[in-house]
Amino acid sequence: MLEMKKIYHYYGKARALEEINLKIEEKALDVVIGPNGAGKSTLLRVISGLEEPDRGKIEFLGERIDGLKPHKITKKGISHCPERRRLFYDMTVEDNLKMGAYVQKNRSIYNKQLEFIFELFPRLKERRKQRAGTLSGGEQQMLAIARSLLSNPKLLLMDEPSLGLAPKVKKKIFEAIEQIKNEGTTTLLVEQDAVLAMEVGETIHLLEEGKIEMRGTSEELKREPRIKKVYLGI
Amino acid sequence: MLKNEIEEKVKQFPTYLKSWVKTFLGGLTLFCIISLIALPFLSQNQNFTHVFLRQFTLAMIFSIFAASWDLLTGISGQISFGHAIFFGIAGYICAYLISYQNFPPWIAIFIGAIGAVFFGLIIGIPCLRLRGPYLALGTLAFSLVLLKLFLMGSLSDVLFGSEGISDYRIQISDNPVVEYIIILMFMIVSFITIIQVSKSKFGTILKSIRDDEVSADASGINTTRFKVYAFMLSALFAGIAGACYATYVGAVNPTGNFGATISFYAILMASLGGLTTIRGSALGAFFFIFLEYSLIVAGAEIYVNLIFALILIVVVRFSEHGILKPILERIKDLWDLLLGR
Amino acid sequence: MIEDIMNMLFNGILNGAVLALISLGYSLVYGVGGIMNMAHGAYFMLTGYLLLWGMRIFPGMLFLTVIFVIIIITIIGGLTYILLIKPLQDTHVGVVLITFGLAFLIEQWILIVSGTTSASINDYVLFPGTTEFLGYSMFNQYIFFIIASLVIVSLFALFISKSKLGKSIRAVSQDREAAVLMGINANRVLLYTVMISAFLAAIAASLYLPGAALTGPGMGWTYLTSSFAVIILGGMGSLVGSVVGGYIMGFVTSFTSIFLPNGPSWAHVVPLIVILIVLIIRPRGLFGKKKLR
Amino acid sequence: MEKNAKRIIAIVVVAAIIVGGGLTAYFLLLAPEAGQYVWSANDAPGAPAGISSSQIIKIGCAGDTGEIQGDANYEGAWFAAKTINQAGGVVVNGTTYYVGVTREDTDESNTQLVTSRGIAAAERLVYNKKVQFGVGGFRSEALLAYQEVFMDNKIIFIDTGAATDIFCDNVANFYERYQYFFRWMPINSTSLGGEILTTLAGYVMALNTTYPNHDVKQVGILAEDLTWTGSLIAAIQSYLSLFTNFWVQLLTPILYDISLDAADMNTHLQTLASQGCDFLIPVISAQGGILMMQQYDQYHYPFQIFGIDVQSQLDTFWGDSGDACAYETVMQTLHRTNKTTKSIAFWDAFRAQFGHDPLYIAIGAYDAVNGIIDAINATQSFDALDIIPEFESWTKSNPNPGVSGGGAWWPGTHDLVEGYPYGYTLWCQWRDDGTKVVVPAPRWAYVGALGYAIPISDLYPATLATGAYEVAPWVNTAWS
Repeated sequence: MLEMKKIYHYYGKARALEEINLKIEEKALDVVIGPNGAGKSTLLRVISGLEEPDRGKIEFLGERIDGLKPHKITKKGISHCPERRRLFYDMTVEDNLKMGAYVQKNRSIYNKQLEFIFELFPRLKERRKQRAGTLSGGEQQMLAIARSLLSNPKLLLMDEPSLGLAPKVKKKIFEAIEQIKNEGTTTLLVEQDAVLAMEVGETIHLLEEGKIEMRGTSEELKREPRIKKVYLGI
Repeated sequence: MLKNEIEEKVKQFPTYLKSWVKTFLGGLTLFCIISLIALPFLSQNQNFTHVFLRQFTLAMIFSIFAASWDLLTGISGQISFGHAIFFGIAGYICAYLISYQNFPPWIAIFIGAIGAVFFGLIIGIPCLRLRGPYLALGTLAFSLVLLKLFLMGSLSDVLFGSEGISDYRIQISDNPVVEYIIILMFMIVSFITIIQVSKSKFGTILKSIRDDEVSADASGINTTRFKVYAFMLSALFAGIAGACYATYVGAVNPTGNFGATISFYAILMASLGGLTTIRGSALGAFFFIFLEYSLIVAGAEIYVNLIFALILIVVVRFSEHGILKPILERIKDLWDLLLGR
Repeated sequence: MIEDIMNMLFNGILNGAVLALISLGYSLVYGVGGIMNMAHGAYFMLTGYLLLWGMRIFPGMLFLTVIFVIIIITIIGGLTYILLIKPLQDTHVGVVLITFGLAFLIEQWILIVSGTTSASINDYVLFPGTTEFLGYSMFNQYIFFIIASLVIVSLFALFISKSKLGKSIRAVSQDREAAVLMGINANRVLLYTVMISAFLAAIAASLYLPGAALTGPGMGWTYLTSSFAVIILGGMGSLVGSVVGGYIMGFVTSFTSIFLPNGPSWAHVVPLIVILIVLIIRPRGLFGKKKLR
Repeated sequence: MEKNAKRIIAIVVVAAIIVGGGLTAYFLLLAPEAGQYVWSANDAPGAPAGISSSQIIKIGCAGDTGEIQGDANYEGAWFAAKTINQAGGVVVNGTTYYVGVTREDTDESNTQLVTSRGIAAAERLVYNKKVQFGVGGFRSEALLAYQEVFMDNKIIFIDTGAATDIFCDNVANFYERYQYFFRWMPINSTSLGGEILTTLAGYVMALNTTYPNHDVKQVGILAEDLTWTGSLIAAIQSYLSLFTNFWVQLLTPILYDISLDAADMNTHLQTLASQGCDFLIPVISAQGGILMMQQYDQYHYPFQIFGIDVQSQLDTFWGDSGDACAYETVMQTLHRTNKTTKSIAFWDAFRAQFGHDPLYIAIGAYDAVNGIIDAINATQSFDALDIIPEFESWTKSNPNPGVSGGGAWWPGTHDLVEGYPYGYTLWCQWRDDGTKVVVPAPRWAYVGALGYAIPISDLYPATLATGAYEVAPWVNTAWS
């Protein structure tokens, strides 16, 4: 579905991504793990067009998308749920959801999607009229995910959905992610919490210092001693 | 320890100078300085010495002023829209001392600049709470308050009113060549100081504050104190320029010395030349003054500002770094070609 | 005394109404794009001159002229964004300089065409005559302007909170990157906001200036600095703030003018001093929510 | 090979540029006499073609090109030169000379004044164009700076537009340096204040008999808060204090910030109206006047306007203000009336030449150039030190009246002598048909010894008036 070929990206002179090759199959749930500052977020930003790669090619459904403006990429069906939620805090929950469906002109798909989301996060339905800024951290994260689902994306990019949440809430979020995946949305998840990530992920990519160092199914990676030591703390 | 360091530096200075002159930029700068020094002795023609040369003097005064703005905004990142505060206050102090207290111009200029530093301190401290556009508007508001207070007829006993101070004694010398040389010395000293400051450790700290204040703060730099220093240092040079301008004109008045136009002159000249380059300020000032001069000579005086506005738009639109860098690059290309490199 | 109070209230509202309309657009553009459009005052001034010229060329068609002029100014606003602001968006100083250049250009062009002499567009007063209230007489055009300003501000509030474009404007102003990720074309939204702000300035000018007079091409700067002051007071980017700030400024000016000794000459200094105090005590202004950038 | 060719071409081109630039610089700037302005018949309107530079009396106009004040100054000087040249020029020591005028842009009408531009303009006039006389000036602070260039070079400069007292104080205090300065226009601020009040007192006296049911008494002042208005208001106040509680009463003067807008003007006029103002004295040179008249016209305030409004002196003000200036009475140097025997002829000729009325600065410049030529004629010399004594001999007993009636200086200050028949202004009132008439100027003054006010001689003879003073209909209603 999505294919990155030899992507390089620099911030000024500092290299953020180096020779990234990545392929995501339809209906898969891929996870990228890695330490802080490894370039995980940059990877997602490059895909969604917030950063233009300095070299390389990105194809989505057989079409080149690198160099396109981010709002065009969103229209093509890639939805990016950004790090630290980035909600429209002064708007109501409902308006936030409406913004999420900005590119979705079809009313019935919107309603169907809304229904699914309220099923997924019943809490949001109760707080529809509330300002997004007044929600709790977990609710905000739910809203962020819901918002990016409303455009009915073919590919969902999620950046650290568990950041700053209590373990209980984290778990809930990850359950939701699994459910989304089961509904058939292809997902690329970036996560620092390797333990949780490996539970849900099918294919795991390890990103270190801008390079993909290792990749495999979660079972394969769990057997790697380095992963065990550094990321799983066993 | 410090003494040794200085001694070391002094000892190294000739070698440093030699190698600096050999670099392209050094050679060019030296060439410009020598040409500027030689210029007034080229002709006795009154039209040259009393009209043309005076435009050079004016351009040099504005160079210092624009460079001081560049030091505050380009190097330290504290955007100021009210730089005329320092320019005007130094001019007023200077004119007042000469006209009412019979001070010699030299000392008056010096005290005027010190007065500007003092103003830099009292304006710098409250403005430190402000950042970016807020600081810009805050300084603008400050300069407008000063302008209006000085304009006020009801305060004219204290602040001299809309007509300001005028006196034929407010001048460095009645010989334009002498005046030129003195202002040139001021300019050279100011530019060397500003450029050295921006290259020094102090300058690096200022730049780090500009680029990321939070992390500068985190790495143990007292950002507040350095920002005040930047304000004061910039005010010093703006003050020198303002006091020189007062002597150049021979009078001070609110609109002419505190007006928003004056603040914008600094911004325009420095950004035309190229932000953060310091040297660019001089280029911008000369470019501006001589563009105006040649348009007036060509008889297009009512179009001066219109044409200038167009040039400003074109330069800002198409050249991010002003005109200094592209011009230097072209000259360097040409130089390399001439040397056959 | 009652007349003085009426005088203060009426002129405070009048002043506030015009400041609110101008600053609203100015603040909107700042909030959405972080752009300080120095040409904003020039739009206001240009509207006046276009009206004057339009009226001289087509004396019979005042209403059409007004609409036509407002459209032209809106288009000029759009062109400002496309040609000048958009390519420089990333540099704060660059945008300030280039829009300053534009304002300067417009001012100089008008200066060459018509000189500094003041002119009046008195002939286009929709509602001549005065109305008396509590012994205080008010010019009908000003009453109309105040009402129109209130209506426009409310319509604008409705537009920004209910319409899809309004919502996307709010989204971009709150978090540009997130808005882009929703598929909103931020540049187009910005284009619209600059056009809306020019439109508001043009409306303010075409309703207020017939009762005022064109006091020379430099008048744009006065309104620009006033709206600077207003948005500092109200909080940069806050729409409520710019309306409330506009009225506060209006009242402070008229209060100073009437009740303080030497008031008239301090009338435009006191608001500036208020601004400085606000800046120092509460830099983000009365309604500013955003952290300082 | 190709690289070398390029290099050679570059060397040649650079050498050519350096040599060319050097030569251009030499011939334009550096060579003796280079870049000097060459005076020709083009600068001397009405002079025969082909006259040489040495035959031209060189007069420099300092003013703001493109603005009414600067253009008026040039128009006046140019028109004077044309008249003199067409009459055959002036013969000095057997040689015929013609009058040449040139101008430089001082940018002084610009609200955002840049003082150095005025200086540069004066320097170009003095060093590049080598003028022998300077004429002009409008904004006091600009002129204060650039007059020094003329004084430095001992060139006579005649002020035609700046009213502040400081210029003539300089002449009195530092005569050696400032003896080259003369003021032909306008009357200084202090004297203007006296003229305003005494005439106003005359009208108040007359109107109180016309309107027995209304006590015409309250006088308000609306002025720009600037230095020149300061001394004027001080003068008005010093006179008014004599009349206080007698039959003229002063309201608190309103001194406004020059950056005012409509709401501010509305505030001020409403304040005056609520205080029961009967006569308003505006002291305005800038855009405040148009705002004032526009609101006066809309609100029909129950007071008469009687004072200084510079923009209202021009005939174009009727159209500019949208016909709103009816019944405003303003001080004006000249109108189409027999102020001197030359006045009407000048007025008509000027209007025929330029299509609009002359501004006071134009009249000043016209008279100044004529005065310079008269002095040259009388002394048969171009030397400033010969001409100054001739100028100084033009006193009250020996005036040299131009079209405006001036031509006499106070000894010691070089200021225009004030009062009939020397320097005095006319009072002109706008009618509601867009015409402007000269109204009579009866004057009254309070005599302390008598304890009451008596009529004193009129500001000018009633024969100069071309119409009667009118009270606006709405004021008439209010007062009846």
